[in-house]
Amino acid sequence: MVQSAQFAHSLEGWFGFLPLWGWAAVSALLVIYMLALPFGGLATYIERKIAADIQDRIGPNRVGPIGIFQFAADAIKMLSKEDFVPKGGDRFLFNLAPLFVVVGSCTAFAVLPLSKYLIGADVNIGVIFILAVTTLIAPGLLLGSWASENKWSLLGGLRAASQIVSYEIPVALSILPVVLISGSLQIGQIVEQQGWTVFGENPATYHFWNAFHNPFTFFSMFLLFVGGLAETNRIPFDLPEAESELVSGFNTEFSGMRFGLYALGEFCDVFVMSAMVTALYLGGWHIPFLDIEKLGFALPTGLVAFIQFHMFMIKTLLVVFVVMWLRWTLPRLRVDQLMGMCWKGLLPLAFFNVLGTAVWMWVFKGQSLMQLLAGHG
Amino acid sequence: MNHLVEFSASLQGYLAVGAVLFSLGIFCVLTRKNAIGILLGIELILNAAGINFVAFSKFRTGLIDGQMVALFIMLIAAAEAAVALAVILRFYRLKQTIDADEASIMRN
Amino acid sequence: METGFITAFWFIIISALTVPLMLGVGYLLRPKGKDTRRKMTSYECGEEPIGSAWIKFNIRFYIVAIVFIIFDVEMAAIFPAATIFKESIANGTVGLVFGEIFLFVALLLIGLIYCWVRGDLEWVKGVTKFAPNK
Amino acid sequence: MNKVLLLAEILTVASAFVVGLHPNILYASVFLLFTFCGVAVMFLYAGADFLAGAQVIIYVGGVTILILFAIMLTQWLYKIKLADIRNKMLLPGFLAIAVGTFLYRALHQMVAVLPPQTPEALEKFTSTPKTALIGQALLGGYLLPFEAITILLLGAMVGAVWLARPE
Repeated sequence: MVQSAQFAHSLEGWFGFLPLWGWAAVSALLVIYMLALPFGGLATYIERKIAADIQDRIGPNRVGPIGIFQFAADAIKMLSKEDFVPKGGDRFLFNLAPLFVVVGSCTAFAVLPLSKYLIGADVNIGVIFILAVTTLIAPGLLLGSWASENKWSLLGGLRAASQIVSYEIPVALSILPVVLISGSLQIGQIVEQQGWTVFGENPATYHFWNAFHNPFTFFSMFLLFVGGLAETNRIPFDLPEAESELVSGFNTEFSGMRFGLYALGEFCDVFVMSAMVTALYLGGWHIPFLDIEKLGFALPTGLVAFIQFHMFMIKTLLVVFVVMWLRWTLPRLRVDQLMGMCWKGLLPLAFFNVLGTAVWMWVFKGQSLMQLLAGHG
Repeated sequence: MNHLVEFSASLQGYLAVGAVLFSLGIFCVLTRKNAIGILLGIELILNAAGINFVAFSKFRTGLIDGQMVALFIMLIAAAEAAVALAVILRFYRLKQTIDADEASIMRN
Repeated sequence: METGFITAFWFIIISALTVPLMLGVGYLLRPKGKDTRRKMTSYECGEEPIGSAWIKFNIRFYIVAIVFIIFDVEMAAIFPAATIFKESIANGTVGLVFGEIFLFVALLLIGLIYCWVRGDLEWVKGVTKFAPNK
Repeated sequence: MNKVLLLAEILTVASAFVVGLHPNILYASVFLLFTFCGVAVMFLYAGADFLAGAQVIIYVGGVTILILFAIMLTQWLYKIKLADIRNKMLLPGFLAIAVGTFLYRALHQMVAVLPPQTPEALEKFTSTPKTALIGQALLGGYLLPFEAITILLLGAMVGAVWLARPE
């Protein structure tokens, strides 16, 4: 099995001239400023455009061709807004809260497998790294809402925190089947094993996408997706910022760029969750039924990285599209339904999936459905 | 500066941080009147113990056992926090305060 | 592994610096309005805020957090066992690992069922108010 | 590279001082969060990668949230009593410093007793992934403690929920 290379290693191999830690910094800069933040900005535009399409409207169309520069206009507007901290609030915590949210969601980009050669940090606790880093968001929202000294904010923040922490359990337990299957927490390895090629022989480690490994993982994927929706406060789980009840929820008092940072963090989190679904269950950078590294002739790694990156982005953006699409399809849950769904619905199901996957692995000696169908493994 | 960097990466550095955390934890437990404040101190103490276990596991034994103990400390600390905060809540409902000095029903 | 964590630190540092950077750019661009008293009050749909916003909230949030932390711990503790599950199939100790995971999950499910049956997971039912101040 | 570790240790100690000394309990708990993160980085450098992740998940994601909820629930006393009134600082301070110094000295003796590792061994220990090793240990020598912990967790959950349940 070809060892996957991290972004910094790839950059060093292609360009040289900087020490490794320098390339590490460059890769972090590239991923955050070329992927995370632009996505956060563009997502607001895309969301409005999708909303407009679904509701048969035109949507933003003034700034640039088909309104594509709307996000830049939004950014300028937010930057030039007057800054203010509510009088009775806690200024220190008020300033600290966006930091938690942004760090929590942007740092998770470090372990996203953009391509086999472009993983920012392919750490050997990759999955746990994402779970750990994204937990920072919950205290951030809670403290921010507390510091606002606003009743809407506090209620929204409490809802957000308890919702995020509750749904973290089903999310983690939906990741567990993948860990059982691949025997590793390293995301690069997890994705690598999900390859499948119809040209030539499959390596023994390949077992196609984890979503189709067995019936339990198929359900697990949906659990992860639903849990991710709740973790990122998306409809139908957007109670923390429910406009009709709480004005704007935990970010009521956040205006200007502070609000912008909150929104940015939220959209980055949506991307991270979608990327997790993609990487853990939908084969990550792999093109279905085709492994461009096993074609029989070697492509330059730059080109491979390019193709894989686009494959990964296509899949992830499709998941993001589903997230946005759901917003205009489903009604909002009530808070008791929300908690009931987590503890009485998703959690037992997630346990069931974990045990089911373990049984499948035991009975079929770790072979996936595809391997059984193909008659080898 | 180099000296300090070297010290920080040595066993002594870890022990020093652990000792400082432990002292502050004890100080916190002894001086806070607030029951939650006492819990904060206990968390500090447990973390200090965890640091020492992990540091000895790396720098002296080279075995995983230190980390295992640190993991168990972590698991028990979380369970302890859950129970302690439930007790604090109960106490709050009983007395409308969480001042630890008020918890003196058993004294007489 | 080392490179990975160095990069991860850079991610933390750069994303942490992004916040003051953006707020700083905003500071340069934005108008410096006067802080009138009325403007600085917290937003309550145009009404004057009554009382402190730090209100008493539903105790259910707290109970959910308590149940959550136990499951959180459980989830963190089950990952190492899950990691060696695949290789245990190869070396024949799979029964032990499966039994371990099963027992762990089963015991916590008992706890969950207890909370469920006793109605601790219900959001609305059985909530009684307790007055903090007589 | 070790500068990150130094930074983390400074963060840990500085925020631990805030936890110990700040009169406002909310700030103390926020800085406790920073202490936890700093300790996680220290774990990382001591080769405990899984433990670092678990530290953040359990402490930052779990314990801190729970403490914040508790503070916010009992915040009637926020302005009055949560700003802890502490008149007796001298004796506890002295005691804490004495205990800390004693522990450091005692452990320092231990440092001399146990043989140090070679730099290569340290390097090897740090770069080995620990998750699988911990898993094996949990199913090997630590099987019984692990099961005991499971039962403890069950008991803690039932007990804590019973205590917190509104009557």
